[in-house]
Amino acid sequence: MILVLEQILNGLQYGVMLFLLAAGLTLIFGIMGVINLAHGSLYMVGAYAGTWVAAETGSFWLGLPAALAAAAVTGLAIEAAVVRRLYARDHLDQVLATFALILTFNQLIVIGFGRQPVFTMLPEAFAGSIELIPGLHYPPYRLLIIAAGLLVAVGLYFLINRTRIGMLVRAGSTNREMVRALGVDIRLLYTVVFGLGALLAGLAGYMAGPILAVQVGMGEQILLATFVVVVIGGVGSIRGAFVAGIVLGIVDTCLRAFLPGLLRQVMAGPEADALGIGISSMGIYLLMALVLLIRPKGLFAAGS
Amino acid sequence: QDPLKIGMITTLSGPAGYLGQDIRDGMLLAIEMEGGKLGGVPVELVVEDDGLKPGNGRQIAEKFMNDDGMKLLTGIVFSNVAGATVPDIVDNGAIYISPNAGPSNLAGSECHPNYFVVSWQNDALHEAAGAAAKQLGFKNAFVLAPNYQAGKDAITGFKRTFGGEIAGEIYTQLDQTDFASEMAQIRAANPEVVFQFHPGGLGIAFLKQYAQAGLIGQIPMVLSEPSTDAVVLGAVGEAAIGIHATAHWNRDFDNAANAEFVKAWDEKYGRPITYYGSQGYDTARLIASALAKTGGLDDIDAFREAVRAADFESVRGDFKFGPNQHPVHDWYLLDIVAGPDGKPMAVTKEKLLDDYGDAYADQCKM
Amino acid sequence: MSAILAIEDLVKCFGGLVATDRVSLEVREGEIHALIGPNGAGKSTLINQLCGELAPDSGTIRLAGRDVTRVPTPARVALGLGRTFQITSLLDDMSVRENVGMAVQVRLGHNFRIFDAVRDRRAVWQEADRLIADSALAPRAGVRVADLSHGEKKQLELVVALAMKPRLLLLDEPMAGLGHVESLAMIEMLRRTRESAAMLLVEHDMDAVFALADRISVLVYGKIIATGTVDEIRDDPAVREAYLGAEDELC
Amino acid sequence: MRVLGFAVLVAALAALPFVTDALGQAAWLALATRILIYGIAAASLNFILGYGGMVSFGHAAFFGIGGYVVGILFTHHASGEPLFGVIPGTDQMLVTLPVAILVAGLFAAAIGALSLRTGGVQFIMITLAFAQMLFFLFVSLKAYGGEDGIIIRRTNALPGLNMRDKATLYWVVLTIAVLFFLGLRRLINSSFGAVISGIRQNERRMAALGIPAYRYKLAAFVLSGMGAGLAGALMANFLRFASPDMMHWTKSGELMIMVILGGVGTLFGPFLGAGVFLMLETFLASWSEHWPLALGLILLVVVLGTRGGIEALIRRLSALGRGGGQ
Amino acid sequence: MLSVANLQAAYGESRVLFDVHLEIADGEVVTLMGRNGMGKTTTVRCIMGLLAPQGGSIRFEGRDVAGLTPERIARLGAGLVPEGRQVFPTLRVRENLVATAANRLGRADPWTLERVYGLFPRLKERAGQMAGTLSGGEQQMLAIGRALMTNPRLLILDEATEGLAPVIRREIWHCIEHLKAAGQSILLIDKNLAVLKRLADRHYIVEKGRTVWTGSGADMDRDAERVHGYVGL
Ligand SMILES: Nc1ncnc2c1ncn2[C@@H]1O[C@H](COP(=O)(O)OP(=O)(O)OP(=O)(O)O)[C@@H](O)[C@H]1O
Ligand SMILES: Nc1ncnc2c1ncn2[C@@H]1O[C@H](COP(=O)(O)OP(=O)(O)OP(=O)(O)O)[C@@H](O)[C@H]1O
Ligand SMILES: [Mg+2]
Ligand SMILES: [Mg+2]
Repeated sequence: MILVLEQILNGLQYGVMLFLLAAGLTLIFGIMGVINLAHGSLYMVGAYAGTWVAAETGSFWLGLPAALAAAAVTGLAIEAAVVRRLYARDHLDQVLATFALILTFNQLIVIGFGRQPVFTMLPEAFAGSIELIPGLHYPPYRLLIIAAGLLVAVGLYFLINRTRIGMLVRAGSTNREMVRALGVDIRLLYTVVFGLGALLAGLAGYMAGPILAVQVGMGEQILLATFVVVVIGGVGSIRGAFVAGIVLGIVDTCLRAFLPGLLRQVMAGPEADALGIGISSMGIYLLMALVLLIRPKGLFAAGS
Repeated sequence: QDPLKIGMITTLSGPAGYLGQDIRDGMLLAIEMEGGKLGGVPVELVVEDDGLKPGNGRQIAEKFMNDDGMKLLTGIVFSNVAGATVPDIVDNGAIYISPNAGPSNLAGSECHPNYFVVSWQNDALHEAAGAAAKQLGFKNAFVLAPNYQAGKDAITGFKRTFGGEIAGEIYTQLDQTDFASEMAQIRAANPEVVFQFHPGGLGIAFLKQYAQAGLIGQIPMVLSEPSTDAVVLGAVGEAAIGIHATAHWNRDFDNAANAEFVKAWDEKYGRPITYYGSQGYDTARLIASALAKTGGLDDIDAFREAVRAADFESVRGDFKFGPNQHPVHDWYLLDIVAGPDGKPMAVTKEKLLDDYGDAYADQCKM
Repeated sequence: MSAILAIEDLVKCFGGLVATDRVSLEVREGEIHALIGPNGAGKSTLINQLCGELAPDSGTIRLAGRDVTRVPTPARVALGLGRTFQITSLLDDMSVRENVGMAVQVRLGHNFRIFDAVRDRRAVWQEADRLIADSALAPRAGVRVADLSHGEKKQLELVVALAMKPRLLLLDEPMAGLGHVESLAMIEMLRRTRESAAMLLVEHDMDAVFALADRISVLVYGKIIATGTVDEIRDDPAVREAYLGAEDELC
Repeated sequence: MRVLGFAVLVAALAALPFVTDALGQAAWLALATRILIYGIAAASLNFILGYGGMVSFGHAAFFGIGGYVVGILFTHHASGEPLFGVIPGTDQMLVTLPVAILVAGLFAAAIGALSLRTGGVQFIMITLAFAQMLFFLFVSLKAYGGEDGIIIRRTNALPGLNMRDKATLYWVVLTIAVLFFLGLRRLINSSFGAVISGIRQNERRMAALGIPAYRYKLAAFVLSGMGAGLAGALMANFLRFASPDMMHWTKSGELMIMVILGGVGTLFGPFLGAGVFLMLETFLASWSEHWPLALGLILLVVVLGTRGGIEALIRRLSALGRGGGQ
Repeated sequence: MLSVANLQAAYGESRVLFDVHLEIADGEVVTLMGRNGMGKTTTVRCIMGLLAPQGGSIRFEGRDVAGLTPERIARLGAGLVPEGRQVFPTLRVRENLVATAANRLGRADPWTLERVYGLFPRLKERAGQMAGTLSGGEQQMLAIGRALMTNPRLLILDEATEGLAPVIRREIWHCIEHLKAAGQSILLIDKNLAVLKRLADRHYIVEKGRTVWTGSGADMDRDAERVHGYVGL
């Protein structure tokens, strides 16, 4: 029982983590309509910048603003120099341009920080593990991630669905010209939103640092899963990304944890293992294929 | 006289770039220590990045051999690049000496007189870990590896020499970065020891999360070499302290060749040495030993014989080639302890396997 | 006269909104049947159900005697259904000529041929050129559709529909966006077409409706409130109130 | 004029082995072979992506299938054991290529049938998902080398030709590529091609004209998958190696990059894109270890500067040249 | 307030406008007429800054606005109801209205949600619906309401009554009458010539990208033959 509880908590945490990564992407990809493959690069920039400052100052918490600032500034620079010219273009041009950005950023990091993964520190207060209820040990840092994810979710939901900024960004994604003709400086708005998306990517990168490896190319590893979350949730829906992240996190975790065991009850051990492993390792893709076959636009498609 | 060109195809980009970089730097170091020569022959190491793409590796090999007339190639880090590249090299009559990748197909039925491996055969890495767990007296183990061939081979290799009971066996996803679920399962199974094989960044993530789950002091872990190179230890930090590691080389090996190597590396690069660096260095020293005998590559047959003799002082101590021209060498048990600065470092504890070859030598008919 | 289109008790709801509420209607062979009604009455929704883009919740649609209620659009087209879109929907990257040609090509068949050359299908292009020559778009044949003005696109919508040689044409506001002269030309064109096709005409331009229609049905909030001849409808007080408005100088 | 240009291009390509031989740059021949093969794969992808508007992010799956068909048939040929106990292995190119095309087509039919129920971004992701599943499948196929791949000891044989000779192999690939592009041109200009292009522009309109889009899209998807399978089979013959790497999502991405770089929805664009991409990769990598930086910046300049890829750039430049000449 | 002189414009290679003139004084209602494809919408696009003119001048409120961005021009007080509605399909009706709402010129009795709903009760009923699923006429109402909510100095209506039922159309004419009475300047493009003649102070007719006729409604009657040639009245 404790194990089930713990696994669900794990799934929740993993899901929130995925959401944290997907949040910025939804904003840029889902709402602004820009396929930004370089989102992973912003995530990497945040992780490296924050980690570096944390190492220099010896404080996890000083690394945080550095990560946010570095990612946001990089995001603003990318927007001004590259992405701004691509809003009106085909998605495919965006794919090529942001792919080029990935190559560029990865190599810049190599030049700046070397090829070796770097050491990240954990905030003192959140190191180790605590006993939540008797028998249930849990790393408090993961609780911190859950909290951060929930905070971001609420904030973004409010921003996009309840404020004029959100409305204008959504309006702009379908008809930029018209928004401008009604007197709104959409370019400024988009720059700001892009910066915000970048900042969230930086936050995710820095938060992920102590759990994962901070290394060149870390962004691309996570990019696919992030896109999966965005698409399952329904492109353009913050709520969808949140729900999809959590569902994916829990399903994935529980599949891995319990499927082979369950299968072993109905078939021979090795076969059950092989099948269980097979299914769970294709887990997120299977889930996505299933969701899309039943709901071709994802769980919370915009406009329905 | 123009220097002899040696072609190096290696992986420098992407997350695994540091592997190729260290191999290259190890080789360059050996060349520099001899004043731009190997075995008295002036050499030039021509390095190109394969980007971890088999097709690119093949392309580079083609250029090295046909356009630049190179007859000696080396450097490939990954097995799949080797698979696409090595057969073509050896068919062309050139010699390939691997400083890292040692896939089983090339060790067994596809072995070739022109193909040498300096590092190890892939499976041996994990057989050493199994031997270590047995040596340490653990009776039951929980094993984890990614769900792909190398992962399955790792677990098979571990089991082959461990011989104890398996408390649990989990195959993780190939690109999985979050292992919380596995931590919970390990805790629930409460084994005597954990063996896991996750290359590169995944291994770093696994170790960090193992520590954060509070398992590091509770359940010991035995690891094979790729999971505990100096870069991984540096990235994981304190969380790695207390782990049992296995290796065919470690910084503290007490032999003259190694002392010289370590000193030179520290002076030149100042960053931690990985065993990839030592393999690069050994490869260069092996080439040097052969060149010293033949004076060049004009007589390929003589050169091949000279390489096969492995007449050099390896930084890992004993070294000779088995029948499939893969190494026969010793494996050691290491402890990860806190260094003087509090950061983890690997200390050699004892020899595990003596003159150990690999399981594929029988299948090789040369 | 037999009915080419017979609708019975058609219902379509969007959430709580009943967009078509038990609509029954008949379009006879060779007839122009106009459907008028206030904005949001459900006219386009009805058209979309007739052509198969929306599935009705209940009721039946019979086309040329066959029940097509659950049949996909292309199959209905095969039975002789053609339509125009209220908000133009054309092949934007192709020229006017290619748009018309595509309609002819699809009608003539052989669309799975992968090794012929469309450009050499003489029958297709002869017919397309003839259709364009008969329309106001003759001087614009080579222009990309994306470069057409709004009104020109509306004209093209009709030419494309005619190229399909339909037996029943569903027209969703064909006059909207046309200038005065062009409207007159289109009325003329529709008059000529009635020889070959029956029409269900949705239109807010009353001049056009009164000039063309044989019969008129009035749809208000999803319900048909009246069906009759032009004169009957023009004088129906309920229709005046719901749709035409008081006769005053401003119109 | 166009025919003449094409003939000149083919003649120049046919003469390439002599040129590289004379210059002592044999590796260029290998590069040219790879460009031709990737050109076929990219042009196949472009058929659905550029002409049909279906952005498949899983096309490497079919490329990989093509490669594995050659690899698996060769393995069974070498070991003498029939596949599934019934299908004998073979090393005859006249057999392996058609089989590779067929099998890739079957996979494309299955994947397409499911994927085409969605559209837009969802289609991108679902094709990716299926390709990834195949990737994982092949990674865990121990019998065929798993992650390490299959080594194909010898290039497939063609009666009367010495396929070990690199120039011969190049000519074979060139011949197939020329036939492929001629066929593709016919396909694009066919009735079917016109319908596909119409569906890209406006599916709703095509439905109103009487076209059941799904069937046509599926047919196009299958044709495109077959083209990729052909390319994969050739690649396996050229590399004498097939591995899951061939169907990884980054390979799908690379094919897409080639298409976009060259020019989406143009006949030769993808071929140009493959050429430029591979040449940049090869020459930059031999120039500096930091080549990805240079490649990234060059791609960036191209995409921001050309609007429509290299093909569009060339067309504009030649128009300019002609204008200036008058 | 608006004066366009010798305006020239092109889409890519193809010239569309050659010589368009247009003057609108404060509080005036002016129409732009012409057959389909003659350049009316293109003129509007140039005025709004959505298309860069190739020559000529556009002065709005005494400033040269040729080359300014659309948002700058809109902020100077131009409000557009575009041809073909162009509502924001993924926004709700209410959001469409408030997203770009503003009262930059500090109107004393600005247009508010309530006033727009008062004008088009249908919109109030559908307030929570995605604009993309509105009926054609409802979308048209929404586009007008959206432009009004920016409280413009000059309201530009490009075929704003297209697809509206006669009752509604009449209401809009009444509304324009009211606006005119309240001193609102309006540029009208529409095909209901009879109404336009009554409503507007002045008319311009464009033919193949040139202003070919200018005058009042009375002039129109006087010059009936020529006008008929241009617009078929
Ligand atoms: N997908 C949908 N979801 C919710 N409501 C819808 C949807 N589609 C249409 N409606 C509503 O159904 C009603 C009927 O719409 P329809 O487009 O059929 O009207 P119409 O009679 O064609 O009007 P118009 O003359 O203005 O074009 C409208 O109130 C519209 O808002
Ligand atoms: N985006 C475009 N690209 C190229 N040409 C265009 C474009 N839009 C319009 N045109 C052309 O410019 C000319 C003028 O078009 P415009 O839209 O200004 O006409 P209009 O007078 O508004 O006509 P309508 O009454 O049909 O709306 C037309 O010939 C049209 O084909
Ligand atoms: Mg309608
Ligand atoms: Mg217009």
